[in-house]
Amino acid sequence: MKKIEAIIRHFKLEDVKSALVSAQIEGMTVAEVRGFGRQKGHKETYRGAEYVVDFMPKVKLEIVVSDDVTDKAIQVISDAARTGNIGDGKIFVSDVEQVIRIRTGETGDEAI
Amino acid sequence: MKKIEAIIRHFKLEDVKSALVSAQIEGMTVAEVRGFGRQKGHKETYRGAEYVVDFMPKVKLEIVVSDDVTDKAIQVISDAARTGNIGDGKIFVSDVEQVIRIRTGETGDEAI
Amino acid sequence: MKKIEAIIRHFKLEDVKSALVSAQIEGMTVAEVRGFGRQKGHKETYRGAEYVVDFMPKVKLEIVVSDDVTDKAIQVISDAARTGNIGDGKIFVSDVEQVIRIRTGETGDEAI
Amino acid sequence: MNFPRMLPAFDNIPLLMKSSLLMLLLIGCLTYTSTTYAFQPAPEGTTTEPAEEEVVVEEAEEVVEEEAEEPVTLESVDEAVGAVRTETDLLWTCIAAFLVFFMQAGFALVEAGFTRSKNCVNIIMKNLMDFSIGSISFWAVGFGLMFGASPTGWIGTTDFFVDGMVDGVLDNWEFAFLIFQTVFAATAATIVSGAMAERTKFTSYLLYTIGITVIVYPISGGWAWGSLYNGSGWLEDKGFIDFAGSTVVHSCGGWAALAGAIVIGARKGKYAADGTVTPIMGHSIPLAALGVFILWLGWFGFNPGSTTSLDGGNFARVAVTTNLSAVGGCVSAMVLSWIMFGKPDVSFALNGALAGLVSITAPCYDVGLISALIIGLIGGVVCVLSVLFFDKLKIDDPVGAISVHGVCGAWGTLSAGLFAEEIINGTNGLFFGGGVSQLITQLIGIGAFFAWSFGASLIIFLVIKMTVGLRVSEEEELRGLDITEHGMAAYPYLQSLESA
Amino acid sequence: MNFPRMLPAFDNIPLLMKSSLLMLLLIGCLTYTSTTYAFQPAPEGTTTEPAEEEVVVEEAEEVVEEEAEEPVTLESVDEAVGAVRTETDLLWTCIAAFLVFFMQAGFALVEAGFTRSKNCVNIIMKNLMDFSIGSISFWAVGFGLMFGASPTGWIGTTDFFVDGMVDGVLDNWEFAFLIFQTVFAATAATIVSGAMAERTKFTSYLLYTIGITVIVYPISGGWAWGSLYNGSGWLEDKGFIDFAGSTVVHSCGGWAALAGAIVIGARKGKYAADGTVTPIMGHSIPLAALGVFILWLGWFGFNPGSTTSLDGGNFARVAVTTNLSAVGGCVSAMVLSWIMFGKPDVSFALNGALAGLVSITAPCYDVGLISALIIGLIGGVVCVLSVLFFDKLKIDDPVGAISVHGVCGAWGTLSAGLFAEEIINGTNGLFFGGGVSQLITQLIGIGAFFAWSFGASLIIFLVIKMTVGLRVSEEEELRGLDITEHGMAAYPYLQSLESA
Amino acid sequence: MNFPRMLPAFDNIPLLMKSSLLMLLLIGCLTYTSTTYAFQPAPEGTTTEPAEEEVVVEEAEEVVEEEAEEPVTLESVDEAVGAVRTETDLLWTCIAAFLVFFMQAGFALVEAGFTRSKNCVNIIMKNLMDFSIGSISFWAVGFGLMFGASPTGWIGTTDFFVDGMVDGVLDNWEFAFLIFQTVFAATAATIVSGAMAERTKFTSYLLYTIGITVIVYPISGGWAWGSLYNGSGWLEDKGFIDFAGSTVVHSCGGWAALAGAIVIGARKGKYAADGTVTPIMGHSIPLAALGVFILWLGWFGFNPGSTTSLDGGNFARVAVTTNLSAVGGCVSAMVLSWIMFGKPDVSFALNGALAGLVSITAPCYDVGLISALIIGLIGGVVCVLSVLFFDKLKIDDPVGAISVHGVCGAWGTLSAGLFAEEIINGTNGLFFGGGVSQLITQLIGIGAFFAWSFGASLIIFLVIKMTVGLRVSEEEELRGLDITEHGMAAYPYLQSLESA
Ligand SMILES: Nc1ncnc2c1ncn2[C@@H]1O[C@H](COP(=O)(O)OP(=O)(O)O)[C@@H](O)[C@H]1O
Ligand SMILES: Nc1ncnc2c1ncn2[C@@H]1O[C@H](COP(=O)(O)OP(=O)(O)O)[C@@H](O)[C@H]1O
Ligand SMILES: Nc1ncnc2c1ncn2[C@@H]1O[C@H](COP(=O)(O)OP(=O)(O)O)[C@@H](O)[C@H]1O
Repeated sequence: MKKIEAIIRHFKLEDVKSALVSAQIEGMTVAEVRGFGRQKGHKETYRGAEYVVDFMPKVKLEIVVSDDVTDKAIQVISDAARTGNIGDGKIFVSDVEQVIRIRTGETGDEAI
Repeated sequence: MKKIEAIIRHFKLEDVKSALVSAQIEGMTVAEVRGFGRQKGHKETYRGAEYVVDFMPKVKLEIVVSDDVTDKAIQVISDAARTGNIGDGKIFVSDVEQVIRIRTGETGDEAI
Repeated sequence: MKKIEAIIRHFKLEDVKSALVSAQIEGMTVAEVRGFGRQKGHKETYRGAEYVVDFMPKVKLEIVVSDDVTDKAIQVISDAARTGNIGDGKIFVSDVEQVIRIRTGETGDEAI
Repeated sequence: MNFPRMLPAFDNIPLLMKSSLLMLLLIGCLTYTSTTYAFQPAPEGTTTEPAEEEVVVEEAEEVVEEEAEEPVTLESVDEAVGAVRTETDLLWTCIAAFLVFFMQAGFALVEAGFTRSKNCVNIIMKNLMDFSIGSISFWAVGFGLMFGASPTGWIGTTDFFVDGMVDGVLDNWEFAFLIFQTVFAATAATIVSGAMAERTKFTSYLLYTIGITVIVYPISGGWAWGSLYNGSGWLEDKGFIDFAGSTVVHSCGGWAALAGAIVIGARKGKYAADGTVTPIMGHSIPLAALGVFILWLGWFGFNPGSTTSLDGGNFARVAVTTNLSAVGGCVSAMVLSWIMFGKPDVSFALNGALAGLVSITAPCYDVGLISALIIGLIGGVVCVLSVLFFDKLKIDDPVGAISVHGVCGAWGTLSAGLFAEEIINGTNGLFFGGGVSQLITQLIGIGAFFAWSFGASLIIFLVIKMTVGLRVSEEEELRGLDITEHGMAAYPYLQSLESA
Repeated sequence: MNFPRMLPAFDNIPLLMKSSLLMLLLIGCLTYTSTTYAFQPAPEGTTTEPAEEEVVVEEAEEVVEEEAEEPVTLESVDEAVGAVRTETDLLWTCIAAFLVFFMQAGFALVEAGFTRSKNCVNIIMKNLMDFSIGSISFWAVGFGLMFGASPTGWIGTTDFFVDGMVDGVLDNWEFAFLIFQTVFAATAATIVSGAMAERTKFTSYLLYTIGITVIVYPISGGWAWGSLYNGSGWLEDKGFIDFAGSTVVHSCGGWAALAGAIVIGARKGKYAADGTVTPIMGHSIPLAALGVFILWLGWFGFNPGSTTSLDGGNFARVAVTTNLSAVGGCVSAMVLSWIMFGKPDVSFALNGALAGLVSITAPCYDVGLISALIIGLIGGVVCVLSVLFFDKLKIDDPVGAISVHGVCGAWGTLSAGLFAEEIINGTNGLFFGGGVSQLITQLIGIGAFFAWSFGASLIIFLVIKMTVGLRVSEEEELRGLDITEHGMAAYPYLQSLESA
Repeated sequence: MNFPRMLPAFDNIPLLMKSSLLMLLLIGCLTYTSTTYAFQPAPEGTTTEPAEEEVVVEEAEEVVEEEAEEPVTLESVDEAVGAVRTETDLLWTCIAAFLVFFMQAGFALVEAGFTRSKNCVNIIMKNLMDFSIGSISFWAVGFGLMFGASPTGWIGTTDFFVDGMVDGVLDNWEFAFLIFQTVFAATAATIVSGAMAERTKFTSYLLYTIGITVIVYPISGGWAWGSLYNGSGWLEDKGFIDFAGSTVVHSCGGWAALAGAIVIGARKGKYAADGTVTPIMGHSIPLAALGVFILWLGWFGFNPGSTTSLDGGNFARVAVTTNLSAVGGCVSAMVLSWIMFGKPDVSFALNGALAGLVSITAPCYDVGLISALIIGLIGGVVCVLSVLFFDKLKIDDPVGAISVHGVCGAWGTLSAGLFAEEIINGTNGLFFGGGVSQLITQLIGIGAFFAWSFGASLIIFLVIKMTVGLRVSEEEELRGLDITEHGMAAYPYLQSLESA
């Protein structure tokens, strides 16, 4: 099983969620994060002093999927989250050794 | 070493924490997240328009443990977090290559 | 590629960020978390009843880097985040199989 | 428009709720259509004359011009002075009423700030609705029970649905008195919501609101204040001192809150089996603090305004005693929490200010400034100890309403029997050589109000509990009343790490 | 000091904005230097005499002493009574104005609470600035158009830049009237900001603010209220009843808001192509609720204060009718939302209270208490249905301003023609045997105001749209106006999961 | 009850704090027991007569009836008019005092909103406590120093612990004057807390509060306003104009704030070694904005209320000048920030409104409307430039208190010497042909207050610094004062990403 972590823009969350659901991927966990990257923050002034808003608000999706749907999921997320402008975000894929559904105790692919 | 990520219900946090501490697992990091899964959100109306609260508030625990206590930790969390109703959450286990304690520079199992 | 997760103190975030940028590591994602560990929380009273603030506010940095800069990154973070007191935090390193830049579709080291 | 969910949704509302609300609307409509002058031309002779007498021309300049035409006589000038006096009396009464109205916002904020965000919409709805429903039901029924003619001194029997007509002529005094008494009644009602916060069914709370504004508050209120209008009261005949309502309003609400808190039980997680208290913190101290400042401002209408006339300027004295007691309570509660727990506690400092205000509400007109300060200092101490005491008894009062309003209300009423000075308002308390007679009267009043308000409320709450139910389900309590009762979060975009 | 960014930054501000602001400053300066007495010694004879007549000695005690020296005559006493009456009239007018001023805080909170946090700074800036710019422009121009001598009854032509001098002598009545009318004008202006929230360019909003306080509000206002000062109005000559401004103020602002909401279009994401409405929730119900309580308090200045004199104490009656209608609206909107959607909706309960308040604003002086309650109950229902109606039309009004102020303002004005009672203020409405004549007058007034306010605003908004542009870019709307227009977040340290 | 931690905890509180608080309580108790009438029956003859004279019957109607019985004479009517006048004077004074009291909530919100959430409880506690302790200490000592008989014109020597008795009879004027002056003193005290926010020890702040309300404010206050009561002042004898306290209250507080900010030093992280300023943003703009609206409302008590009598209705004029200056400051600060930094800055707009209000506080009674607008416009500009100036000097003032109250207070006081008009209140400023004499007097006053308030405060702060210490430890500053000083977070359930 794989864990897909996707850092995306706030306002793309609904689109990505719908796209995933359409692709029968119906479990995910979302957190609010702040991202620092090529999308340089903008300069603002507060009471005459400049400051840089360099941590941009982003949304992080975590989705654990079975190995065979990993590529589809990546594709779906990429497509739905893309605007083409700097700051669209990243997808990280890593290995997951075990998954347990707390309610039933099921493990592995069944638990996803 | 293993990283255990557990998505649980808010009000189970205290129980899970106590259970872990009783099992001598005394390090963990907690974040607030929103989860999407089988536990379908409920429909509400706001000013006459319906909306679905489909992202349910959840708590995510991250616990890094040495390989030998992994199973015990999973068991403890499962037991403490279970209510038996849809939405109890998931546990994900993955491999961690290295752990460093910033304060002392210790690494590996010692740093946990 | 490796994922470096660093749990650090709030007020060290700016220092760590600057140190990473100086070391040419310019991508990272930050989340607010609460940590439980050796740094025992302090007891407070509210309306005469005692309570323990045992989850301390911390910041979690996630940085995905190519294998060759991993050690440098760990070093930089450790140095910048250290105060020497209990509660300085931890660094976890794990493997990342794939990275995708959503905007361009680039993958692997290029996408970081 | 097409509302497919309308009828099934209606079925979901508990029956009692529906019927009581419909009844309320019905009463209004029936009374309305039964008034003789509806849909008929007004009888000519009677309406025009009083209208001329009453309707004062809108611009003062015109008045001056017109007056210039008629010859100025001693009688005309005397009448003019009387008119100005009456009108300024009404003005002060109304302004004071507006300030007291604003206390509703203060209560809403204090209660919302001192509870968790998952119940914040519910708190606001309860405060909004107890004022709204209370305003209607007090006007329709409560006012008459409290201030109507009362042959026995125990209950009023006239003046329901007051309309401001006295002998067929508009009497603005009645309007001023009505609005002033309405906001007082609503204050008593709203006290209860804080003590029962985070676990009470919304419909049940609305039912209780009708109970307190129709039955509990007006009946006992008449005992002490009935003679302010057409009524009379057995307690005021004894010389009971409660100038602005430490007992009549605050203790009344506080003891009702006590009954409610007992019947409904503590919030899940507050008390462990071994007696340890797990504090459940409020979600926003700034909101709570703003609420206290607003209440404090409102109290400058509550106490000084209870002169309900210019009254030789005595409102100024009352303003000073009120403020000194408030600051006294604030300081002493803060210092006591510092001594007892090692740090100055903001929630006790805020409660302490309110404790000082409640304490001085009864004696504000009868005591000197040093006495006022002492009454407040003691009030603050009483409040802190009382909060700890009720926690020992495992009576869960999220905002301290029972201690602040009930207990400090009793202390304040008692203090009038201790600190009153003849030189100020004709009566000496124990400390000024007046002996214990006034003190005994005060104790009788305190006891009578406790017995009535606690007892009657207990019965009402038990009846509600046994019929529609008083408390939400455990799951609803865990998820919070905002989503479960109102389908809406207070801060829809924020997450909160509240250990239920 | 060294401000290197000064000049280039200045270039970024749209040209029209710059010129209009400069013009405003210019007008002030020109008028100032053109006043004859600037930089010159005051002509001796004229200034000292009136000063003595007008400047009353500061302390009352001194007055008493001085009076004691002169012999007391019937005339002197009569004069003294007249003076007290005038001064207390002014006092009440001013206090009412202060309460109405505070409504600005209420509007800011309601609008901020009912919208997303990423636009919260912008909402606050708009409310701050419409009051500030409106105060200046209404004083400079609007007041004269509304209350200046108006030979035709359609537009005033004198009294610009009022300075409180009448025949070269200070007349405090003019000051009291000015401050009272200024806060009323600002109320009308600020209504618009809610309906256009979360997508309007800041500069364009400022331009419109000048438009409504200089043109839209004062001109139609003069039709109904001109004769309160030097003017006269064709509508008041017909006997149009709008005591405190359901139509003159609220509908005027509401119809302008309607024009604005239509011209600017809905927020991104509110309406799907298939007509489904995606609710965009506000970010803080407690702020919105506090705003409603503050507005409610302010309304006790708005309606009772519209007597602008002690007026036989009629303000007390108006306070009671105002409150009964407010609670009626609050209850009926809550109950209706419960019946229709299955749960009591807090946003509708809050809107309902305001609906009740707007509804009673016109008839508050002319109707009885039961009528007031019914007017409010209906107002609450009208408000809820109207919100649903405008959502069907895809006219996006984030806070319900069009329904609350526009539609309920019209309902309230109409209700005066139904419920007015001769016994109260000399006129009978349809339900009290007065026939349809008053009703027709009311309908004419409602229609005239709709035509003017909606029409004139539509033109102004279209002109702004075609010149400087009315709406921010899509990206700015997504990121929020706070950062893009003001470079500052409302809560800089918090993250929020707002689906744009 | 069992409080095991009580005694050790008590030991943790710094010694000075404990002793000073105990002393305060002691003073109260001693004075109380030493009053001759305590625990003794009141001497019969003396008490009853004045009581009858003073205690006015509670209901106006009864008064009318009783009067009807006695024959109406010219003298009786004259007396009745005088009574109404006095009572309405007192009423206005008290209502104004209530509005000024509410400014405490405004200050608390502005300061809380403009600072980080980790110090929010502390800010609230400071505001609560400076009002509470200040009310007690000003009444006990400060009032006498300010308004007691002052043979030299430099310091009052009588009227400590005022009790409202004049010649053994209650005099309500004294009460009204006391409450009004108390809230003024508290305003001066509370200004300091904003400038020293986020780094001051709580106990040290309390000590300073006693210092300013007992020493700093009353002594200089007496110079300008002593003759309002029993005192006299050298500065008012020179004809110094400061109608409502630009200098007496605001500059006094502002210069004390300057001394405090200098002695305590900047917050960690605000100024880099190279002079760059790292802005430390406030945590909630809505709270700050609400605070400004509340302050603005309070100012309608502060300025117009400083007539402390009906005064021919001049309060209406003052209300208009006050408002025009406020909107002027708001607009000019907003426009200037727009020009200088490219975007309209909300924090400067809010500061600008306050700057306009502070500026007009001195000249509000003496200038015309156009002048008032100009004074405000300049005040807004002065405020922005002053904030930048103090940042250059690395004097860290989180909320801009020094600029708003200190600097704009001085500007406002100066402006009275420029814009005063004889036609309005008998004096001409420089721009109206009055020459420089008034201007020089104003400069003397500004200088004297700066020297005294800055100097005396500097000494007090240095003494506190050298004894109990003024600043919290670096770790406490990082963690925030809420947890370290009060054991409680303002929003216990939320996390915040505040870079310390
Ligand atoms: N190396 C990295 N490790 C972790 N997160 C990263 C990394 N690089 C980028 N991110 C995240 O991805 C977001 C977008 O990256 P950015 O470089 O701004 O634009 P783009 O995705 O278009 O390259 C960042 O805001 C950050 O949250
Ligand atoms: N595939 C997944 N990847 C990541 N998180 C998941 C996944 N499936 C479920 N979750 C998380 O677990 C929570 C509970 O899952 P849900 O399907 O609602 O109930 P249950 O745990 O009883 O099966 C979800 O709210 C979500 O946060
Ligand atoms: N085993 C663990 N798994 C996950 N997070 C941990 C673990 N141990 C510690 N942490 C995180 O690291 C933080 C610091 O750890 P702590 O034991 O308090 O101090 P130190 O880092 O000095 O050993 C904790 O607050 C927690 O967030």
